[in-house]
Amino acid sequence: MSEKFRGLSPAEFFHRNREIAGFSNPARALYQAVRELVENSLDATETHGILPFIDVEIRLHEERPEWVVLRVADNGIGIPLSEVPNVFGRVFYGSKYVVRQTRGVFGLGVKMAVLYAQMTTARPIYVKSSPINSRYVGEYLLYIDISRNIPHVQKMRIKKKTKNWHGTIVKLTLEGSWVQAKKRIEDYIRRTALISPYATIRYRSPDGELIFKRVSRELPQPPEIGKYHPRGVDVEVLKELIRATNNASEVTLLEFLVKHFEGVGEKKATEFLQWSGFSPDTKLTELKLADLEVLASKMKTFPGWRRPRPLTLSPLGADLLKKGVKSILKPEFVAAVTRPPSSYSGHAFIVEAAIAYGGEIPPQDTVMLLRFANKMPLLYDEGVDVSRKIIDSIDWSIYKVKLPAPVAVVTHVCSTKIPFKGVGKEAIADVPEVEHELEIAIRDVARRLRAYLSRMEKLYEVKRKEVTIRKYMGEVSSALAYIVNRDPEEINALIEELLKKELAKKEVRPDVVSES
Amino acid sequence: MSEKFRGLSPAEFFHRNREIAGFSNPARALYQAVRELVENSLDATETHGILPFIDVEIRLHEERPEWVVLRVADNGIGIPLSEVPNVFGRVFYGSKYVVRQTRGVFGLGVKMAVLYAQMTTARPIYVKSSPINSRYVGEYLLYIDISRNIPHVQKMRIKKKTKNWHGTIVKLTLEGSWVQAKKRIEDYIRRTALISPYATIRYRSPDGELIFKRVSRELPQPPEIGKYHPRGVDVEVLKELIRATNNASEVTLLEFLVKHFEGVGEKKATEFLQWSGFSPDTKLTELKLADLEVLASKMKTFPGWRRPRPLTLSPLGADLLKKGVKSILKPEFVAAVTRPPSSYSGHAFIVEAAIAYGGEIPPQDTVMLLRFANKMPLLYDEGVDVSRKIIDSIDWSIYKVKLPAPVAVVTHVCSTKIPFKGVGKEAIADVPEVEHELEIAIRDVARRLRAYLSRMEKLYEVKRKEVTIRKYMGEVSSALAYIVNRDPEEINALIEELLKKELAKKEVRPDVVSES
Amino acid sequence: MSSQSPKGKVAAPSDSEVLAKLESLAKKLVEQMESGVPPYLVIPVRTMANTIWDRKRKLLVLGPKTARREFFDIGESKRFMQTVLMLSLIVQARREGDYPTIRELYYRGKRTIKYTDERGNKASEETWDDQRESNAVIQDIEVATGLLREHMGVTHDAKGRIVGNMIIRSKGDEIDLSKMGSGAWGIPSFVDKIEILRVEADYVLVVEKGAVFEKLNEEEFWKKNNCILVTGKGQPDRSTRRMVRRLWEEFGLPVYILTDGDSYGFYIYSVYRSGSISLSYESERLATPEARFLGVSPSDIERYELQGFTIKATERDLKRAKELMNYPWFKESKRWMEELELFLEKKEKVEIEAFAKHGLKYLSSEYIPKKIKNKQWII
Amino acid sequence: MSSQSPKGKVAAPSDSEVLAKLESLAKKLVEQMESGVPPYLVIPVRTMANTIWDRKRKLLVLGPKTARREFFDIGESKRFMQTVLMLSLIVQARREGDYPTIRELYYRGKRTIKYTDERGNKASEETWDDQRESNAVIQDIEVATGLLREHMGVTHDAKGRIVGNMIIRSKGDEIDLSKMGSGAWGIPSFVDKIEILRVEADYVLVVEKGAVFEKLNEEEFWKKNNCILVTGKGQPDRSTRRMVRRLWEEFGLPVYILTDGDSYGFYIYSVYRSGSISLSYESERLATPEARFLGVSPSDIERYELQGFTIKATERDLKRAKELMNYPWFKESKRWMEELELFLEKKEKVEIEAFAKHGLKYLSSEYIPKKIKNKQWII
Repeated sequence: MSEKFRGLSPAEFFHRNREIAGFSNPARALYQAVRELVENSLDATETHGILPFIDVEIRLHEERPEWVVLRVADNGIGIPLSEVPNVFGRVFYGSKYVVRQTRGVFGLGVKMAVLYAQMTTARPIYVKSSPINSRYVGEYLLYIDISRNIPHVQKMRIKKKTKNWHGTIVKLTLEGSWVQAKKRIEDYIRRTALISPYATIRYRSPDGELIFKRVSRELPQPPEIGKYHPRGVDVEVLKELIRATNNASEVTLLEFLVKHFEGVGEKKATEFLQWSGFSPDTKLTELKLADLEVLASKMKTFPGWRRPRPLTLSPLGADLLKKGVKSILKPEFVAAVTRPPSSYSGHAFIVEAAIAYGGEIPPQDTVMLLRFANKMPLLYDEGVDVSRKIIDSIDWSIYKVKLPAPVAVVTHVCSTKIPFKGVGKEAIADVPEVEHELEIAIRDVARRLRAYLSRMEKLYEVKRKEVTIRKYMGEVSSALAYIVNRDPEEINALIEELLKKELAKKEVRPDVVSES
Repeated sequence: MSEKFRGLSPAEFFHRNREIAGFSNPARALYQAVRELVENSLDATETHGILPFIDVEIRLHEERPEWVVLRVADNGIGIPLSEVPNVFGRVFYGSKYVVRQTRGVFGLGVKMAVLYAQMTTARPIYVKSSPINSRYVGEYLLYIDISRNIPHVQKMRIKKKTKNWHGTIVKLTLEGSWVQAKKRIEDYIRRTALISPYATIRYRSPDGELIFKRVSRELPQPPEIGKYHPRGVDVEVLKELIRATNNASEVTLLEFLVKHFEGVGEKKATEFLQWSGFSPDTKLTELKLADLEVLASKMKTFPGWRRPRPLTLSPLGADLLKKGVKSILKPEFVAAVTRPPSSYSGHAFIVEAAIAYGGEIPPQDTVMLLRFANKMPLLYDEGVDVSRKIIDSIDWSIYKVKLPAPVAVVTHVCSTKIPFKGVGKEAIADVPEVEHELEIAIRDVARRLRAYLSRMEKLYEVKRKEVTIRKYMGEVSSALAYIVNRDPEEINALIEELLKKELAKKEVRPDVVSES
Repeated sequence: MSSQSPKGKVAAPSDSEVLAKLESLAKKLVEQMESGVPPYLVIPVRTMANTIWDRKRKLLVLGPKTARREFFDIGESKRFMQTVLMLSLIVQARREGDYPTIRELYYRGKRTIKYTDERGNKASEETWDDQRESNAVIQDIEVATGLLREHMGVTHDAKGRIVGNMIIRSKGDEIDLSKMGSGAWGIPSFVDKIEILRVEADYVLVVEKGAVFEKLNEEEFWKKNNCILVTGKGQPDRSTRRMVRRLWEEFGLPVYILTDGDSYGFYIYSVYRSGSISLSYESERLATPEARFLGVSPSDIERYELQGFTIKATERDLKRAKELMNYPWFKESKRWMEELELFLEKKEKVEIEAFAKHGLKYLSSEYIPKKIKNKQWII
Repeated sequence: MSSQSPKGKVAAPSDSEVLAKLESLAKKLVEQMESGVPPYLVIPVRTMANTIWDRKRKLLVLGPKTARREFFDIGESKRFMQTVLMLSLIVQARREGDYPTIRELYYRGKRTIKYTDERGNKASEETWDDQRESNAVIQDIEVATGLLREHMGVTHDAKGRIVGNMIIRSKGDEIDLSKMGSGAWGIPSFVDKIEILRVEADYVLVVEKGAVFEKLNEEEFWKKNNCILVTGKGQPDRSTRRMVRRLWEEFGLPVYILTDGDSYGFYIYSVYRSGSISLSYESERLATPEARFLGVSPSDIERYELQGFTIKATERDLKRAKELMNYPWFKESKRWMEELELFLEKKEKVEIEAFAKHGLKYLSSEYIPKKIKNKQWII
């Protein structure tokens, strides 16, 4: 009748419950592993001002057809050699637990790939890293010791650098269903290329090789590491910040606020403390738990905070976005916009949108939509995404788009916290502030499309008049000629003469046609 | 340009990503907290042969209207006083990490409730536990130290027992949206009462009090702790089992298999080792990693294993299920069935189903469905659940059910691993083995409903014949009388006489009418 | 346009008059062009907005608004071409003595025009895509010339039947409509070309339903009640309406309409009486503004104890009844508004055949003669 | 049942014969009861399964299967009551000389029966809920007595028109169908009561479409081509079919059917020729098994260069054409199978009016006479 109690390591937990992180079956697991590695590579390059070169290779294992070998190489900053084992071999370990826009945030993804690989094929992960500021290159073969959640290094070799290469190469052998996953993976790579037009991505698979060459050498401003916005905290965050404060018994509440929170200067902090009834001179150690609860609750509701600043964000920028769209969708026209920063519940966000028309875009019954969040493509659950909702609510005919039409809308939401709809992280919820910004952005680019389509229309108007009249002239002449008993040629000549006079009245003015 | 690396405690991780465990907003969080506590209480009672008495109380906080105080008390076996802090204050700690059917399996739920409470209200959790075999009662006020994932006991009091009470009381103060959550919570409690008819559940809320008295004093056989089935392992499980083996250098592979796996005797183990090409005498320490990978892969595919035994499972049983359905749905007829054990990919499962008809069930256009998994009600995503799929594919008219009809189907799947469709854990996937068993069970109870409806029909048949003939007799008499020029009364008398003779031929045999 | 026709005489303009009118339209266009003006047609506007309720004559007539259809206005040029094309087809039929249907005119004028579009692509277009387009220009020509399509020799599927004490002359045959046996005379397309030589009857009874007409004819109702019996078989065609109109206009016979007691029946009455709201230009020749509605009216359900013999009105019935309440001729009639309101309130319709409840002769020997005798019709 | 009728004579049984047949049904029931047998009717089964293709006569006829309808079988008792009720209504109409429509019979017999159900609740039921039920028992009485509903004096909405060199006698009137002016004689419900006195014509031309009939009549096609011109206006009613049948059967005239070139048109031909598959018992009196299909046939599209003047066939058209291919009279005809297969292959339909492409006179002066002359009809 007695129960046996024991603790579980995080690695054990996720080993048992891998579907939580998307590793639910061999097809999904392969797709997820590709994503995790590619996104780590992008974070290791562009975030640090490096033009990314990413090499993705998928091949089937020679002996075991149900196994897949996945290799991703980048030219990023590399990983400090001392950190390599933990970064790949310890769940909940990483560099991304800060207020900054990055793709991954859980510190979980790549470890899940390692876990999945070792539980299905018992093969260690191979890592080679050449940190940018180091003179050494390291190679590792390592496992996760699941029961203890620590890395287990099977082999390691540290050499002096001989080439100037820096970056990281990761190689995994896992059970994966290539046939079922390939459509999704290619889609993912293609859309990643669109949103990272400064990256060169080489993708080799059993189906052949695709190369997406960078179309720009400009990089967006990398995100900075920021502070918490005062509206986004809870008691536990306050406790953590206070605990991390040295000599807390000497630091006042005022100083604490100014130091740790985004957009809070002395004036703003004083104003807040007055409003909330705290004394500015209270020392941190004097605050009881109940006080902290009240403080957090007041911070959440104070109406006077400044909006969060977007330094922590790294939007693509309208020019780059246009380049990305052009290179992947190959449209006849493209327009893009980056909205000014905005915020919801203390989280900064920026919305970008692009519209593309014609060219190689196939005409479709609805407006095609490509969604991105923090530069990650969102491939699933489009039907419940706020962008789809907005697009479906727009009467496109006011923008001169008559469906079916060859038109695509691209939306990109950057935020330190993307408001996803569920744990699937594939659809953005309709948070009013985000919805508002998205609608403005989409309507903005839609208006530019309308201007383009109008100019194109005008160009053809006079021409069309002539074509229309000539089209019907023959029928009119012969009908009239029959009734009045005349030669049709005669009637035709009469109309011809009148038409020439009519057309002379109008003049054709070609105009600047494309924004692109 | 350098990155700061660090580790995160499991508590920190889930604090940041609470939506993964269902604590995504104040309404959902309150519902989820109720579930976690009630399910822990049920596991602490019935699993150990105790008739559950569960007292659930929800009230609004006197001062802070957005806060809710949740209290759940049970008469379970209690928690060993030394384990109380870890059980409530440490993520990934618990007694359920074994092969056995229980409601919770993550060791996560109650800690998430504690985490959510302390981050929204900064109030500690109150726990009072009186372990069944102890002479002491303990009371605790405790927090989770999030950054270290350890319990922080604020107050503690251990007393000698004065009453004979054993069990656990938990009280939490959390931010919660009562108005939005109440419909779901009541639904959850009601369905829990249906599937646990041996439990008395008292539920007090701002809307009043509901008491579901137990309708049976019978408890289903509690589940035993089992071994792994050989088909359900991977390399990591093998490694763990070998690591836990004392003097592994002396234990042979044969002995290992016989000792650790369900349904594997010497004969079966020898057969398998021969089939897979391993020597029975190999010592565990001689096995290399690559050997383990091959071993796991062979174990997964060996066709000769016995089915998993259901000792680890605890179905309700047809009688109890009928009692539960009767007490909650109050139908005119009910039938239930418990299927023999079955398995999929090495996991044992048992399917139960009940059907209820008439009484207080309102007629509906589709068959009403109540789903349960391991005695937990499934409230959401019915549309994609395998039970719904089966019910919708059945032509109910063959069971004499003409929709709209007052009919409800209850399905219950017990397993050491329920094949849920997603991390939401609300819909069961259409695994062929499970679908097959469910369909057999549903059709079985549907046939019993048909038999009941047929008997009811027969009872009325003779009576209906008389009514039918008499109904049309007047029209027939007067029409014939008009045509042949006779008195209608005369014709009527002729028919009347014939009818009496006809009815005398049949005799009315009332029959046993209800199964219930 | 309309004037009291000489009693019974042929009422159609001659073929040469018709041709002259049609040709003059085309001549005007050529004259415009020769004097340097881009060609245009002037066509009375056929929209609801240009429809006027002539209270005195109890008729909807076309208002004074006209529209210029210019060939050089690219929004109009296709329709211009279609109008001229149709004009030539009709002129040709008249010149050659043909009697086409509107469907034939559609096919006769249908062809593919090949051209090069403004982007230089080869393209093609039909002179018209469907019959709606060719029909619309026929109507344009009707209003532009003041001629009905029948005058232009266009035939249609004529459904009407007539029987009774009257003698007519058509194509030289003298026909006695009281000598049709069990059958009846099928009214042809071109009623205006018929001479009505003699009519000896007290009134005209128009029944909506063909089967009821057959029954009354078989019973020789018209002989026993000295009337002319007509059916348009549901929604009446133009020639049935024209025949009824001529009997009323030229011979002063009262006209009674007998339909089912539902919105569809009321609408059929409305068509005999005033025509379609959207084709008001026809009504000056086709409508019988004094036509009397004999029944079945909603109030008859109670009066004749037909409860239980009714049918539930559908949403569409009710919608249509509401529309009828906006028609000027109903709006001006207190009795009609009462009946329509009753219909909307009770939401029940009743068929002519429901009188069979009271016996198979009830309709012909009770309901119809008594309603007429007691002046229980409504207008 | 069917026998060569004497040429042109009245073909209907007399009212007293009809009454005797109907009354004997009821008498039999009373006799059963008096000898202690629960009452039952014996009724030939009208299902497809009891339908036989008579290859020699090219007719679908009812097979020998009959069913007992017992009053005391609760699955049948309502239908038994309805049959007896309908029988009494028809007997009454004959006794009183009424000519009801089937709709009137429905209303005449409709009433509410009040009763107490087996659970002791008050309940009520209609003698019939809709006309489908009352129509079905009329058909039962037709097959049980071997009488057509027209013989029992049941009228219907007769749509057909006829014109040409023939003289008939109906209700004592002698009617010359070549003296109808622009109009035509409207065929009544009871064709068997008509005496056909004289027919002077080479053939009968049946056109599907009313508007085409009007046009041909206006052009005096029948006079120029010495034929009888008939239209059933789409799907023909029973009396039009009976009239065509009599002209063929009693006067030996070849019958040509002219319809649109689509499944609906082919089906109309099929109705003239053999009747509806589900009403095979009628065909012995209504069908004209040697009727010839004149067109428009799918192969005419190419032959007469009508490409571009066709309409895309719908899924329903194609489905229907496939069904037609299973009809025995089509199945036995190589030419028909070719045409139907061509239709399914090209998926295009064509209307009679499309010949207007070649001029408005093309149909009457080229297509019809030449097709007949060159024996290009199919059967």
